[in-house]
Amino acid sequence: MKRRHMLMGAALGLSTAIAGVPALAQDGTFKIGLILPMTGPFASTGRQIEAAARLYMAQHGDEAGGQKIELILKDDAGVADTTKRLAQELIVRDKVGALAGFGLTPLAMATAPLSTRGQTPTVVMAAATSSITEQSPFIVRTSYTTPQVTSKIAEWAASEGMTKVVTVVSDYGPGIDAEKTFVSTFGNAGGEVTDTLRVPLQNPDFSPFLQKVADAQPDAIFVFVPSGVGAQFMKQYVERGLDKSGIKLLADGGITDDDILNGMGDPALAAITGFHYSAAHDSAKNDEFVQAFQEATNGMRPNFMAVGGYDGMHLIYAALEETGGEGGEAMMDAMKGMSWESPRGPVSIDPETRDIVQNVYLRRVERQDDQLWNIEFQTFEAVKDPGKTGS
Amino acid sequence: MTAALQTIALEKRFGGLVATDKVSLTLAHGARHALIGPNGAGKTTFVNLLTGVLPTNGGQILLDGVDITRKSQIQRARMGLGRTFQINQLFGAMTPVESIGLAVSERMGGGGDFWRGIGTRADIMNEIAGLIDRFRLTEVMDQPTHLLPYGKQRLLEIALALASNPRVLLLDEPAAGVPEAERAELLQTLAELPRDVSILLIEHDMDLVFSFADRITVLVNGAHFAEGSPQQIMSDPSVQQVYLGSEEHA
Amino acid sequence: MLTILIDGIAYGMLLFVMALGLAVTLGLMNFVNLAHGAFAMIGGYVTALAMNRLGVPFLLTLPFAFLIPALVGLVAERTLYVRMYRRSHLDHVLFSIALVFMSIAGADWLLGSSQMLITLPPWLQGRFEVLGVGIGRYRAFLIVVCAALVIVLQMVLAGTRFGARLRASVDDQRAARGLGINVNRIFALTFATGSGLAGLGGALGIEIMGLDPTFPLKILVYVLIVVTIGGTASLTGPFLAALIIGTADVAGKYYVPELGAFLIYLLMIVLLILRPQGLIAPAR
Amino acid sequence: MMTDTSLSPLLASPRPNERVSRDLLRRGRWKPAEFVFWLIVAASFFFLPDRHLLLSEIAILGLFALSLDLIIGYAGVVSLGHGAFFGLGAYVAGLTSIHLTGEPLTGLVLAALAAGLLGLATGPLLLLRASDLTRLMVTLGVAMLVLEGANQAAWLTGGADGLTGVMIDPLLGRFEFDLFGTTGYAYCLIVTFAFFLIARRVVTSPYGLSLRAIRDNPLRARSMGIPVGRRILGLYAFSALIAGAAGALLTQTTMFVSLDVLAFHRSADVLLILVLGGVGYLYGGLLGAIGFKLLQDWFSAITPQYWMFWMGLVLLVVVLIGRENLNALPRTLLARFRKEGRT
Repeated sequence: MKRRHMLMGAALGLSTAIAGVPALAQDGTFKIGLILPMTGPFASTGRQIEAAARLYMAQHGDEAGGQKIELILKDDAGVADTTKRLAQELIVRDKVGALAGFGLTPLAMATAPLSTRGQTPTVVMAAATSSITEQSPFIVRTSYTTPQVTSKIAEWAASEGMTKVVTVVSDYGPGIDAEKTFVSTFGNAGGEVTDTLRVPLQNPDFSPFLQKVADAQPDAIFVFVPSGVGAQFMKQYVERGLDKSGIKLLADGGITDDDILNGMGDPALAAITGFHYSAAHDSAKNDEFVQAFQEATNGMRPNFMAVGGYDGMHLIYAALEETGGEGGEAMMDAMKGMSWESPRGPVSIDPETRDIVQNVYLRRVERQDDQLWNIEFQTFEAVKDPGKTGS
Repeated sequence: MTAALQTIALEKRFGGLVATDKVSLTLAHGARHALIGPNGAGKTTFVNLLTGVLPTNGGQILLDGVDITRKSQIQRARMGLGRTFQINQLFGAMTPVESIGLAVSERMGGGGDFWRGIGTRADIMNEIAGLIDRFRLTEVMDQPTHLLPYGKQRLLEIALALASNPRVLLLDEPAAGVPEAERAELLQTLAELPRDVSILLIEHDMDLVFSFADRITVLVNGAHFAEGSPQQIMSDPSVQQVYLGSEEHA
Repeated sequence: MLTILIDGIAYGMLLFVMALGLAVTLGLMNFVNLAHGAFAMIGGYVTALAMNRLGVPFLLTLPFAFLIPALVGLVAERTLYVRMYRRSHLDHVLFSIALVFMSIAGADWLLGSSQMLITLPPWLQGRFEVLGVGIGRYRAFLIVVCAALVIVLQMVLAGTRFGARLRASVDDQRAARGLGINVNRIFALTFATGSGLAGLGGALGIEIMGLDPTFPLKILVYVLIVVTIGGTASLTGPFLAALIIGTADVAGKYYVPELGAFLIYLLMIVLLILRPQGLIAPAR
Repeated sequence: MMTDTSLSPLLASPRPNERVSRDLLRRGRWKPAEFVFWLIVAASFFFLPDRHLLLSEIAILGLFALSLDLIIGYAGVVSLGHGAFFGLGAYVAGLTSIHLTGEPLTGLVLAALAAGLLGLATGPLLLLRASDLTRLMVTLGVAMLVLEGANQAAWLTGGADGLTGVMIDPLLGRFEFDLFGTTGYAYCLIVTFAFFLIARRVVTSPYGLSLRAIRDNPLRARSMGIPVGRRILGLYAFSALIAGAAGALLTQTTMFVSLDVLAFHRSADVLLILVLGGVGYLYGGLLGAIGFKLLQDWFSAITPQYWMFWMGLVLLVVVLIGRENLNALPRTLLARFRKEGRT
């Protein structure tokens, strides 16, 4: 008897709760659930984004569109089912108005169905696989996509007269994305990729792959490895004397991650990278951002993750200002087509794909004031994600 | 008529050391046969060869006429060769009921049943109750084995061997270490073992050997030394010299 | 071809130096110390910090990369590990994983979660050619240093009183105690040395494997593989195992990249099926 | 002539076999604490409606740890590769929903069977005469091979991006998997409880008794004719089957599979959790999962960056004090309380 009552009570409670989804908090606070890998191998991603998000709030106050902003930080340690559970809890328990973060592709992929079901705007601040934004109409991205950057590197390489390139990528989603993009773009531009090498993700030693490159003697290699192991790669590249053998090192900018670039030393000077952000980007907006970031974090240099987090917060703030927090769909509509001046340069949100449209820069590492910086020397303006525009 | 257990020129070497030197031994059906010999005579090695703990280097072992020389320990046990151990090999954390229940279940084909609880098959329960009774374990049946008095543990050791319903039973020094107070109970139980089980007793204790066995084989330096009825062995001067003589020093 | 071999040997040597302490702990006290990598991490950070913040030359930092983890190991052994020896293996696992957790979070808190990088002195950068075979200077340096270590260790084990006592204790702890050997002290010293060696390995490995707070977990599997394949009965076993794993890993990635990460696990399983007790099994 | 009194209790009872039977059944009988445990678990469903997602995760992890307990606690075989079965189950459940049917129970059964088969196939590796360490590493190796396999077979598994498009139909055609995780939690609870019951029956069956015997004294077990290898293998496959079911639960409640399900940390975590909860009494995995996850949730809410430190500290203290002492703590306290009450 008692049990039946309990069941009834629970059922009643549930149905009322379900009816309230997605219940935005009524008391005028807008909660943002920030899910990041704060521990584990990708912890540095989490640190950069968290610091940037907090910096944005410190600079712009905790109010937007008449709502008080509250940031709830969760650690998923880079494990997809944890991300999904945290996102779900944030939606149903904390009634967040937006989700943000997502350090790795599978983490965003796992969460996508929830964004749709909960009609919760979801800002991807780091993960870079092209297809993420196709998983849910409520996903928007402020980082970059691998094809976006890689295609421009390939175009540039072809324009510089390189004809023979070997690709070396980490054997995971973004790496394979990069490989495919490079092979097709470079091929279309008349070049030839003679070998495609895939390095296991759990690989502490690149030497066998570099030996293959040395044997193949291409004009250049194109490299995509997760930020963090890039340093090892370049050191071993130089150790093997590949820099002096005339084989150019082209890479996605993750390899000369601003966060650790200074520690890489001279080997980093060998790299020519394409990317959407450099801490050395020459603009007043960026100078201010870098300075404030370093002050807030005890000298940590902001990298592309940080700028993704910073712009992600800006996007949420701006959408709130525009809609006053009327709900997920309204916010998404507001975000589409939005454009603003970011520390990385002018950016906008593609209204079709909800992906970021931004400049891609080619950079060289240079030593200035006894520090290493990624110095931009060529700009491709307003690049869309070619993964979706089909170009 | 075939013998219950027979070895033909059984041999075992450890490196250069010959531990079992072409031993041929015949255990008749229903026999109460004792295997004796001074320390280091190779009695334990011999038992280990019979039961398959050690592989042989030569010779044959026949169980009821069937060659089991290459069979595994488990196969031999299933074919009806039971044994007790010189040093108790019991399940310390289990109770006598559980230990015996396990052995009986295995024999009666219920050991691999995973879908029913223990203690639900009446035929098995009757069998267990009979063994508990026969081995005088009733009052300690539900206590963990490692807490039992040594004499009871020794009884359980034999009960476990008998629970598998062997045709041939090897008793490896069953009375070793049993305190005087519990000895009578043990000897009585041994005397009451079913007659249709053929028994090979490996023993040091001459009182037990002469009261129990109807035939005795003497093993010296791994080789068959003498064999005969208790009277013959007792009166054999060479046996007295190598075996009983050395026993006095011990 | 030879270049690949030399790369593999250098990698294997590095693994050996890191794994040695674990092998000894396991062989001597039958203790499964999964926190071994934490000591390697300490060594790595000692070198990285000394170079980057204090400007100490690379070579000079190495003694400290040995001494500091050794000291930490000694303290940890006397205060914590010593309470665990009589426990079950599963308790060892729980205990040492707890230490790994704490060391990871601790390193993260103290030093941040980013990769820690060092710049080698110029004479260790680049490579030289011998008979047409290109050899990385640093790899040659690794081989020389590690080989020297192996020789010294072998000499200590075979030729000194301490070595004899250590071997006696590994063989039969109870007998060794009976002979009046202070096994506890031997163990404390050995543990400290093992931790120190791990630290040295961590310092030497920054250039090859990188260094960040998750380092203890990253190398754990590799080190365990070396110890398991090699067995704990001797120095030779893990040494051979490390060389085999090192060269197989490097050569495998070069010749059969599609097998990539499969190779060392396959190799490990096959070797363990063939020799479940390790390459050099305990004489028993 | 032996009219010893020791015979009388048995002879006095009209049916001596009844006492034997009662005695044997005693171990399988439910104890009050067990009822309390499951009542609390059931109550969690009704009283913690907003924690159903976390609770589902705990139930899945608990079931996974339970499966590991079967082989470590009952067969005495340590494993650092149980994640292989969990992961296989997760992928099979995911693929079933994409290519075959979204009906959850079908996926659950197929996943469990697939994992059980893998257990049967890889189990013989564990029967080598080998040390615990060798077994740990062989199982780890198998798990890593499965992980690499899944990574390489990106056309089937989605590789490192994860398997998307998993859609699960309403349970029994009626209960939709809702955003609150309520259906999911009920589903996880029922499946976990059902497997617990089966596992409990197995360990209290003659089969389970023979496994206890094998662990206690393998020499004697062999001499009794118990087929040691086959018994261990059977339990290993059963354990793998349960792990596969746990994996399927994860897929079906999260509707996503990624390589994480096969990762090393999955196998290591579950071992840690089981050891924390204690091996060999079936509840260790469940209690460990509850304790570990709640602590983790609590610590990481306080400090998302450094929760591992506090977690490690708690584990360290637990292991230093000794689990036995901790388990005995309530009893000691109770005893002291009673004593004081009496005086």
